Amino acid sequence: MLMSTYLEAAETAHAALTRIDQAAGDGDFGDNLRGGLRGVVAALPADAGLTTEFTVAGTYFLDEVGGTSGPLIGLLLQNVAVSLGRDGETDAALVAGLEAGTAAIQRVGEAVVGDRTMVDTLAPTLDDLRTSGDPVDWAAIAGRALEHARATASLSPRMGRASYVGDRALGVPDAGAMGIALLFWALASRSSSLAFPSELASPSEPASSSEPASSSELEA
Amino acid sequence: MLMSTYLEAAETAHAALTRIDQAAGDGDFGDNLRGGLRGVVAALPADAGLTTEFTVAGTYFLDEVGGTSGPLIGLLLQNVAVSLGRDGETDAALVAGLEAGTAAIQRVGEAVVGDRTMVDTLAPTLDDLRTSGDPVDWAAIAGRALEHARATASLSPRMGRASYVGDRALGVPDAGAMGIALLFWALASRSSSLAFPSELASPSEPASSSEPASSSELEA
Amino acid sequence: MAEPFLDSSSDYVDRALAGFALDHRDIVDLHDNPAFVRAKATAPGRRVGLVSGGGSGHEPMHAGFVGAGMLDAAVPGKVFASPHNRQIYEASRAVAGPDGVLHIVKNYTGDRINFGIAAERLAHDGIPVARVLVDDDVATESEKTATGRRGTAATIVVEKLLGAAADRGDDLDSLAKLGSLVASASRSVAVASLAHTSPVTGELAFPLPEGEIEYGVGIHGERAAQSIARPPLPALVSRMTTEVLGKLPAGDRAIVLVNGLGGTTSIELYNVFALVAEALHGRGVEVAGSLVGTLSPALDMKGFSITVTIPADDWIGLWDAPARTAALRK
Amino acid sequence: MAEPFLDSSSDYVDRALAGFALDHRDIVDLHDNPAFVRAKATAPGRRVGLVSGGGSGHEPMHAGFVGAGMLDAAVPGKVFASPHNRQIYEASRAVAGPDGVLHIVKNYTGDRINFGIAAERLAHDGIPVARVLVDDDVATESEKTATGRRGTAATIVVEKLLGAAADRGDDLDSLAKLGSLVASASRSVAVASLAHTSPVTGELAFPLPEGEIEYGVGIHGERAAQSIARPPLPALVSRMTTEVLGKLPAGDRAIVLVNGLGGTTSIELYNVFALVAEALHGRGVEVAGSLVGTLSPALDMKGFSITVTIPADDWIGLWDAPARTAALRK
Ligand SMILES: Nc1ncnc2c1ncn2[C@@H]1O[C@H](COP(=O)(O)OP(=O)(O)O)[C@@H](O)[C@H]1O
Ligand SMILES: Nc1ncnc2c1ncn2[C@@H]1O[C@H](COP(=O)(O)OP(=O)(O)O)[C@@H](O)[C@H]1O
Ligand SMILES: [Mg+2]
Ligand SMILES: [Mg+2]
Ligand SMILES: [Mg+2]
Ligand SMILES: [Mg+2]
Repeated sequence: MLMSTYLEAAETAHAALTRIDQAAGDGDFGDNLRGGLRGVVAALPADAGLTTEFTVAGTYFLDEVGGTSGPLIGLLLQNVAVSLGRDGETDAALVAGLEAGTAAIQRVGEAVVGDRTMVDTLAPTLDDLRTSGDPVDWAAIAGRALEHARATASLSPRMGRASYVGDRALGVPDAGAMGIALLFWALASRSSSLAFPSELASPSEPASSSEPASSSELEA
Repeated sequence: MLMSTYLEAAETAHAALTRIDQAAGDGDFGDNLRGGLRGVVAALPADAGLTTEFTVAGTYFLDEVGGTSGPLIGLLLQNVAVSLGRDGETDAALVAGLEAGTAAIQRVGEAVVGDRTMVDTLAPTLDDLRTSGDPVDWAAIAGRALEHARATASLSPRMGRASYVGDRALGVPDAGAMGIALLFWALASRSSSLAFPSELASPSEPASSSEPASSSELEA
Repeated sequence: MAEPFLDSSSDYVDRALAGFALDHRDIVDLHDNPAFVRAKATAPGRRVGLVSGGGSGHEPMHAGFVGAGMLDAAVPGKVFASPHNRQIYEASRAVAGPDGVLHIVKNYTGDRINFGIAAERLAHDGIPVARVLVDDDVATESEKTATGRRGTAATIVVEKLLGAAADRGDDLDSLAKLGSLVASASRSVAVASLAHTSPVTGELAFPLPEGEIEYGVGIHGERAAQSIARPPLPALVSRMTTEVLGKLPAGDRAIVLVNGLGGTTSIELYNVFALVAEALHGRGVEVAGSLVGTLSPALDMKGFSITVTIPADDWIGLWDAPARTAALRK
Repeated sequence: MAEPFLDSSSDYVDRALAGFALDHRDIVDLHDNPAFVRAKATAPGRRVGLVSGGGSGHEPMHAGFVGAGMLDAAVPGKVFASPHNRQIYEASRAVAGPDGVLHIVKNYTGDRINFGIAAERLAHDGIPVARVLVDDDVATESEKTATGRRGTAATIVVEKLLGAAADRGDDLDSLAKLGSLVASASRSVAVASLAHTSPVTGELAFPLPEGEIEYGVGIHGERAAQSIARPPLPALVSRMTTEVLGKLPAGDRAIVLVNGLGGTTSIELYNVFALVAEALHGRGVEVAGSLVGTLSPALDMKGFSITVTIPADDWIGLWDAPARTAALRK
């Protein structure tokens, strides 16, 4: 199942994602993503189809996952679910859902390309997808997504918590951008066996962030 | 006029009364009594009879004079005015008015004999008056009143501001008690020429208390 | 420390009154010289005018409780000082009903004397007058002095219940009797973790060591008889509730006031209230009426008081009866 | 410093909500998991549910303004933290009218995002939703960042006027348009003389030298851009009033809010209000509506804010229209 694969990726990358979010944020992104996916996989029936997977995952991330990223990823997943449910489980519907989800993330989060957020993975990867033909070459797309995510290391943050550290974030990629690259990695892993991004595969596990994962802690 | 005589006494005694109230209180009694009587005398018409004198004085002390003593003395004066107005300007009416006024002061202030207040002049002097016959020998009464007032020097205070200093008040008489003795001195001065109490006749004038005389400053 | 936002060259109590009267001009009129606050409207059936007052620094008490269903007039003194008898006298004359005036007085020497003098003057004018003395503070119960328990936040319960009783046309004697029953059925206790800031000096009124609280403070910024090591909030509230209940008749319902002493947040006060409700429930007492907020502070002191009234059968009806004042609407 | 009266081992925001709901059980219901406060009654003609929310520590905002005539629901986050989108989403679903839901949102990143996510979810469910953004704080106007002016106490004016407009049956578009007009006609500025006490550390959030005040603070305990030598109160209020008026359209009437930031006394707030009224009067502007009190504090910070709204012709009618909430009755 897609979400199990995504969870495996999040488990493997947990330490690295935590470290990356620590460098420019509060260090809870790894917890938020892994915690969310653990919850999703636990909630999913064994025989769930792709639409069900996205539906359950969308609601779970929207309802239960903390941080700025949790519900934003939830919006992405929910929009994919709507598209698959309406148009069938095709690559075109998947891409249309990712488009709608990215639009929702941008409406809500008001980030544009270059702000150093997950949008810096999503928007250019969608451009790639638009020229990639049908069926999609998911392995190639996953590779491109990872490159886009890595490129955020040269952006200075303007949105969210990372904006407080300014240029001190340079040299490390954005946590949310990398987390979204892992979603494309999981989508590609359905059809081909892909190497795991080496910088995210860290052997030793750091301590989790102590912040509760379910509360939104942006100043309000 | 009675009130002019009382004012002269208060002017002469101002320094001593201030010092006495400083020893066991906040030092404003001299100001309160003198300020009140100045106001009364300024308000009185030249040809005012005794009833009018007490009426105007009562209202003025009740309305305008500060400290605990101001309105209590106002009650005394008002009750005398009522009695004179009802029964005529006789000694009997005067005594009845002083009785009613003392009762009002005790209802309101809840002080009993021995608490070291103006009641320690009023109550025993009323006993003297009851056995003094009609017409009253005001010179004798004024002498007795002064003795009663002086005797408060051996009482430790239990009411009002003075209660805060406890036994440290011993040796000095109560300011209010002395101020009431001066009222009897003024009453006696109508018919005989009386020596002024020596301890209240101080040549040099101390600085006035800086507290505003018209605000009531008891904790509430 | 932070000085208060007050212009010490001005009469800031008078200016505050003017601001209050402008803000609530639909409910009150301000009388000048002498200063008192008077209700614009009162129930047509009311036969007795209700007057309360006391030192300033305890807002909204009392001017905030002037209006239909509660007080007809309130007389404010200077900060922590009794009002002058002339304010009380003239306010009482202005609002006296056909059956006279009832004075609701907190038990403090200055207030007793000044309300007492005003009462003598009213009697002299032929206006019937009676007094209800509120003395709810259990912390001052065992004191050696003859002054008795201080009057604090229970005054608000007395004002509300008597307001409703006055609206139904009760006469002066009945109101005085009811008031003294309500006062007897009401007890309070207060704690503080930081003194108020003196408006005169801009300094804290007293120091308090880290980790300690004053147990049993009053509302004039005076220290309590005891400083205690600060217990966790649930233990503190349980101790306070137990102490207050111990001085009250038994009952299965309560009117509860949780009063902030000034610099206490709403989150703190509602935590206290939730814990009081729990503690009462654990003893079989249910909250039948409540009021939570900064009701009778000591300027900006950090702390709170708990007041419990054990109501007689018909008092809940009086508590819930309509009121339209600046600080309390029903 | 004095630690807050909070039990740090408990969820004190939740316990405060429970206490609030018990105290005001005649006006609100508390929804649990996710937490939101809902009005027990709403006008029959209301076609749009009004929902607001934000971090806790600003009480009575927003739960205190839930009730007939104002908000249908309020969603509280933890202290100074945005509510979770699920709270907003479920509160909105619960109170949506036939014409949907209007979100009244203070301009803070967290609130914008979480209300935005909830709005996406509501749209996904087919529930019409619109948003009014309140951004009244002039102190943040010239900042370089793209975040714009912060939203502060003017939110209460927006909530009151929109509540009354919703009661007369306005549809979603009209309400959204009116809300943005009210927000544009409202500006605020705040000063502080002492930081709030952190509920986590028990310490003051920032130091402030003797004799200085923060000019232009927000309501999350953050420092202002400027510290200034403390002017006498009349000069300070005049400066603040001038600055606020300078950002507003001309008019001869004003709705004025004087808001305590927490540890500010009623005497101080009413002095400020009297001085604002004087300053406005001096410029030919009369106070046509007002609200004075601790309305939108930053926990126990010592300070105050001044909000002025220049009303269009029919807004005074909306301001005076009936409301029955915990913190505001008309
Ligand atoms: N406005 C935004 N729009 C899109 N993505 C954002 C925005 N703000 C932050 N993010 C993403 O969220 C990630 C951080 O997520 P997370 O750690 O869960 O949130 P928080 O910063 O609240 O702790 C960032 O790395 C970034 O990719
Ligand atoms: N309860 C009381 N009953 C009668 N007289 C009192 C009472 N309390 C104080 N006094 C009198 O008032 C006098 C002090 O008056 P004054 O200085 O004007 O008042 P204050 O103490 O308020 O400054 C005392 O010397 C005493 O005689
Ligand atoms: Mg983070
Ligand atoms: Mg976080
Ligand atoms: Mg004195
Ligand atoms: Mg004095």
